[in-house]
Amino acid sequence: MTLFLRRTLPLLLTFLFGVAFAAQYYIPHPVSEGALTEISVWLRIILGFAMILGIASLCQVHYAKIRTRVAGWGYSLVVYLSMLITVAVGFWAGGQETGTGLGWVYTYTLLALQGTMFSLLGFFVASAAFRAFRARSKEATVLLVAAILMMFGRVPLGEYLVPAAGPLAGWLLNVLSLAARRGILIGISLGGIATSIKIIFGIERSYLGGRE
Amino acid sequence: MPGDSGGSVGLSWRAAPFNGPALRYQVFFGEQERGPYTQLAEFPANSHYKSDADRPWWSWDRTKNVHFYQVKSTRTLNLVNGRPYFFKVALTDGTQSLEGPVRSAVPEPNLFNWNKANNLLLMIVFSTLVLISISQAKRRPNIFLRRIPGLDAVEEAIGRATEMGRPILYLTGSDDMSSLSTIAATVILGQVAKRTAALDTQLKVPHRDPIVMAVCQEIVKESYLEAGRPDAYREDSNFFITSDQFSYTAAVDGIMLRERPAANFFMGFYYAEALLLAETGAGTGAIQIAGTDADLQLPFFITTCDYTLIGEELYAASAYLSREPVLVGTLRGQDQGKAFLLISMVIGTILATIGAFTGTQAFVPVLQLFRDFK
Amino acid sequence: MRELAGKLLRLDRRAIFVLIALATLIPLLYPVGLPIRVSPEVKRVFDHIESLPAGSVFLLSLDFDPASKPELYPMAVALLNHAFRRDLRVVTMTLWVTGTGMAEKVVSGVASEYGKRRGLDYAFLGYSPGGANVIINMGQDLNAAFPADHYGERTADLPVLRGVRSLRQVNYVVSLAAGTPGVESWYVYGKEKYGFELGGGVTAVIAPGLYPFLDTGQINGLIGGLRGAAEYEILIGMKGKGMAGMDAQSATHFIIIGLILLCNLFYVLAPGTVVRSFDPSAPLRTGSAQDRTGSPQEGQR
Amino acid sequence: MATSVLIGAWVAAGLTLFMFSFLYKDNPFFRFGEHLYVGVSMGYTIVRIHYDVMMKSLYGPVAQEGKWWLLVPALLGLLVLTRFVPKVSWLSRISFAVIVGFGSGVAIPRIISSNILQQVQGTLKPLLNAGSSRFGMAELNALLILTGVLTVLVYFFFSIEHKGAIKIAARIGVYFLMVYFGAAFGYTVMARMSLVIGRFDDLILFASRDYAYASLVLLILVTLGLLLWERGRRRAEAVLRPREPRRGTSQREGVRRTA
Repeated sequence: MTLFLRRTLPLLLTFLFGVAFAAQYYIPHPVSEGALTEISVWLRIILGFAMILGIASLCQVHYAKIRTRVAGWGYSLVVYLSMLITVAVGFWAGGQETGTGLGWVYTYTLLALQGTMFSLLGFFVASAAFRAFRARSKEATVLLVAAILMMFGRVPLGEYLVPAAGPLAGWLLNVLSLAARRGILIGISLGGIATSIKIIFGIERSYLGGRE
Repeated sequence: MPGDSGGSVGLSWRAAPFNGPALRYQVFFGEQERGPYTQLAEFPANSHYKSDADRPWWSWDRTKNVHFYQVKSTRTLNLVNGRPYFFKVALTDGTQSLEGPVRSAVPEPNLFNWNKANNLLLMIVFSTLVLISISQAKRRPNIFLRRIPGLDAVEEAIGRATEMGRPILYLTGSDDMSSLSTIAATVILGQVAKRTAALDTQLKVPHRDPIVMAVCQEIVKESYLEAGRPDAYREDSNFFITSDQFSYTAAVDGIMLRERPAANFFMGFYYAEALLLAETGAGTGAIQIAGTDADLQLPFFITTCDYTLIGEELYAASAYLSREPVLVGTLRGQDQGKAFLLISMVIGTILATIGAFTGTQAFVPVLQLFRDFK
Repeated sequence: MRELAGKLLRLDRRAIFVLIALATLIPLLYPVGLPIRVSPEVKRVFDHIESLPAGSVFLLSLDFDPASKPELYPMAVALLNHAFRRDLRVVTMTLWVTGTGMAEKVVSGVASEYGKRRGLDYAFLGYSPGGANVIINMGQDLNAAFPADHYGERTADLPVLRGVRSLRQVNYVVSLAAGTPGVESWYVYGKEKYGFELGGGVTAVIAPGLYPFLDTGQINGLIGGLRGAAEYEILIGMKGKGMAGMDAQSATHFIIIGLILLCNLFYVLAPGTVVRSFDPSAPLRTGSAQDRTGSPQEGQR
Repeated sequence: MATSVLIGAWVAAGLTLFMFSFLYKDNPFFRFGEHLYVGVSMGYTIVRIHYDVMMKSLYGPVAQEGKWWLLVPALLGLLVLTRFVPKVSWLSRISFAVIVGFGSGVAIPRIISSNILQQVQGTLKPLLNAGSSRFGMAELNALLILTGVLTVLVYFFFSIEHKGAIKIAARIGVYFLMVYFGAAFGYTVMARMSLVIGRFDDLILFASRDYAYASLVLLILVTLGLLLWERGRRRAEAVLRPREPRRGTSQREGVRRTA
């Protein structure tokens, strides 16, 4: 019985859910559309509960740091405090964001931090380009030329200096690079389908861990 | 109306023998047979042919000289499934009009969308190919596989980390457990963990999704067990940071700079954080191996990592690392699928060219097999 | 020479960061206004506003949040400038609750520059929940969708809205959108039914997806990304954030291109450089240890 | 200006500068910002999950609308939590199975639709036209796209040895891939630069008189702080150095020769 619960039941569920939701795509009936919406709510609820695992893990990692007083344990305290304060403010505001403390926290800390972290990409794009774009082989040269043409053609100054740069960049993007992207996508899709099939038929089961 | 979820009615009628651009059709609708009728549409008599509809030949009669109009639910007109409605069509030249008979129709939801039959057919073909290849591979396991350079480097990277006494950082991507990329990444994690267990190297796997974390804990534990080193397994090698994209990125960047892992693995699906992670890692001098099917992020991994598994290679990687016949067979199946599509595209292009050159419609049915109908 | 080449190749990446920061900051503070070609889809929005007689009703919906501010905020400024200059009756609102504060700031800011009075020359209706449903509501009864404006005054009493009972009396609507609800919602739930003219302004990511709408005339014009904003600023003869941003874009792009070219020049000069031919075993390897710039803590190597 | 806005501007400007200091190197300001970010984002997620998922999607529908079947995902969620109890932790597999099964099932037809059918359909274009030009720009593009797709696909063949014609095709495929990677990289630069512009815009705004010169003051403070920190660190290192020579790079290059 436990063997059934431990191994057969999970595999059976995977099979049933896999087949059902593959079939769902071909069934236009409202019931089938409804099932898809319903299950996405289900996944959110499951994730909601699972988040407790995540919170526990986060707290554990930082608790261990504080307890053993490893270098920089004070920062772990920052994590704890900022998390608790945000939760407290959030519940105080009843989850509402307009004109509440939660809205303030969101606008002035989260948005600022997120925007800045995201904008670091602008700098990293430059340094990655500088390091990687070197004509060290024929392939790397092609990479380099394509990138430069693209950058040149995308800004007003480039287009002003060489009027053909804009259309050329567009052609590069819509023809040559589109072709490669299509090839990659078709390849990915076959790999994805094969993986899905293996999972549905229980051939690939490592995600279940354990072999009992 | 075939292939819909109900809430609409398709009207078709034979064209009048005296069609012309000056004549116009009017479509009327009524909730009762006696009326009142309201006009829904009016269009020139030489338009709205049934053959104009963008539908495949296998689910749609494409004969000429039949007019077609689809009545859909809108905000003002609500067609309820299972209830009869009444329609009539009139032909008018502006002064006179000729009314057709009243017809009733009941909107019904369908159980199968025949427009998508080619999709289903492809799914069956590919599934069969994969399953057959797997069973063949089980019988004859020695299939040739070309090298994937990034995978040779996996061993090297782990070896180097061991030599330097530094940890290995492994990321499983930003998607949740239902994404195929994540599943592929966790499978590769299992193989990497086996090596780290054997060499006694520290493995660090920071997570964004608690369920992926739980699954990875199982997988890593299992790998250590298989490698005969359950004692070396640490529950905290998989840990959770936060589900938020950029705070996760900031924290992982921090780990890279402070704990200086000797090797970074970026497997799975990534969004904009790809470059933030890989460029920081490149700055620390770690060996970096990426594998992703996020086509938009590939350029950034290519430029910042030592090795990158491109797209499909991510799925193939687990087969290479384990050499299990099942997985190798899958690759064989994928290759056959690719060959099939490749040949189809060559033949399809030739047919399309002949079609455009001679103006014949003869090949349209073949080409429609490879079209995506909704 | 060779030494210099080697040094440049190992350039600390923080030097690049400084260059990028300067190339962004300087044009933002002192915009040059490099020439930009105005695309027809932006021109059509401009032309339409230009063709409206003074006193026409112009509705601007700011459907974005602070995350898309860099691209859409300059558009809002340019459009408001144009509308106030043309003495249109300007009605503004937002469908994104997170964008309310920002929208209020830009509207009242530009209005005060032109000495326009709230309620008399312009209105900010604020946010109303319901997404696309708000548009349907507005089409039926504007006062029902927004009983009061953002500041709590009854919309029915606002002089600027005199004679405007629903979207039917609005002459031109522009939605500046960073997603859904946005331009598409305004088309599907508004224009199709209530027959006003509609224009759109969107982020560069969304713009390509809206070109089909432009072709079919579902929207009469489209302003795409920071570049679109800059083009609009050119049309109204204003040196704003969009143009400054485009200058910064040009500057950073050219710095990156320049660095890459320079670095490749030196790479050829540097000792031990061989242009490798194709090596199938490692076709995509691009980094090797000797090319790594120093990491912050291993800077002096 | 409201006090909360003024304080907010100072906090936002400060945190922005803290995160930017990462470009210099890892430092206490960045570490503080990073940990604060993790804490706040986790706290925010907890609040959102409580209100949007637990209350709005679960409690509300079950208690008020009587949608009892939503208790099933709640049960599956609880099963995930059995991982806290090693003895019954295998129960969590049931939930994993549902998630993974759903994901694989949903994926197949959609992948076929968008990644196979739509891509193949876009490739099947006539290479000659019936018009007078026979072979124009559109046809050339169609030919190039077809060549690119085919050769890239050949590159991805795993079970065929790359030699002879296959090798040539795969190599052309590699060139197409390189064009794609280069062009996609160059294309993205612009979008990324707008992000920098956006942040700088905010900093410039906060540097104005209205915000009491927040960014300027904070910039000076952070720079001073970094200088002090560097000095302190140098001193500490000077004490440590004789005992612990740094040898990271040379050792690394030794290993790298095998690469």
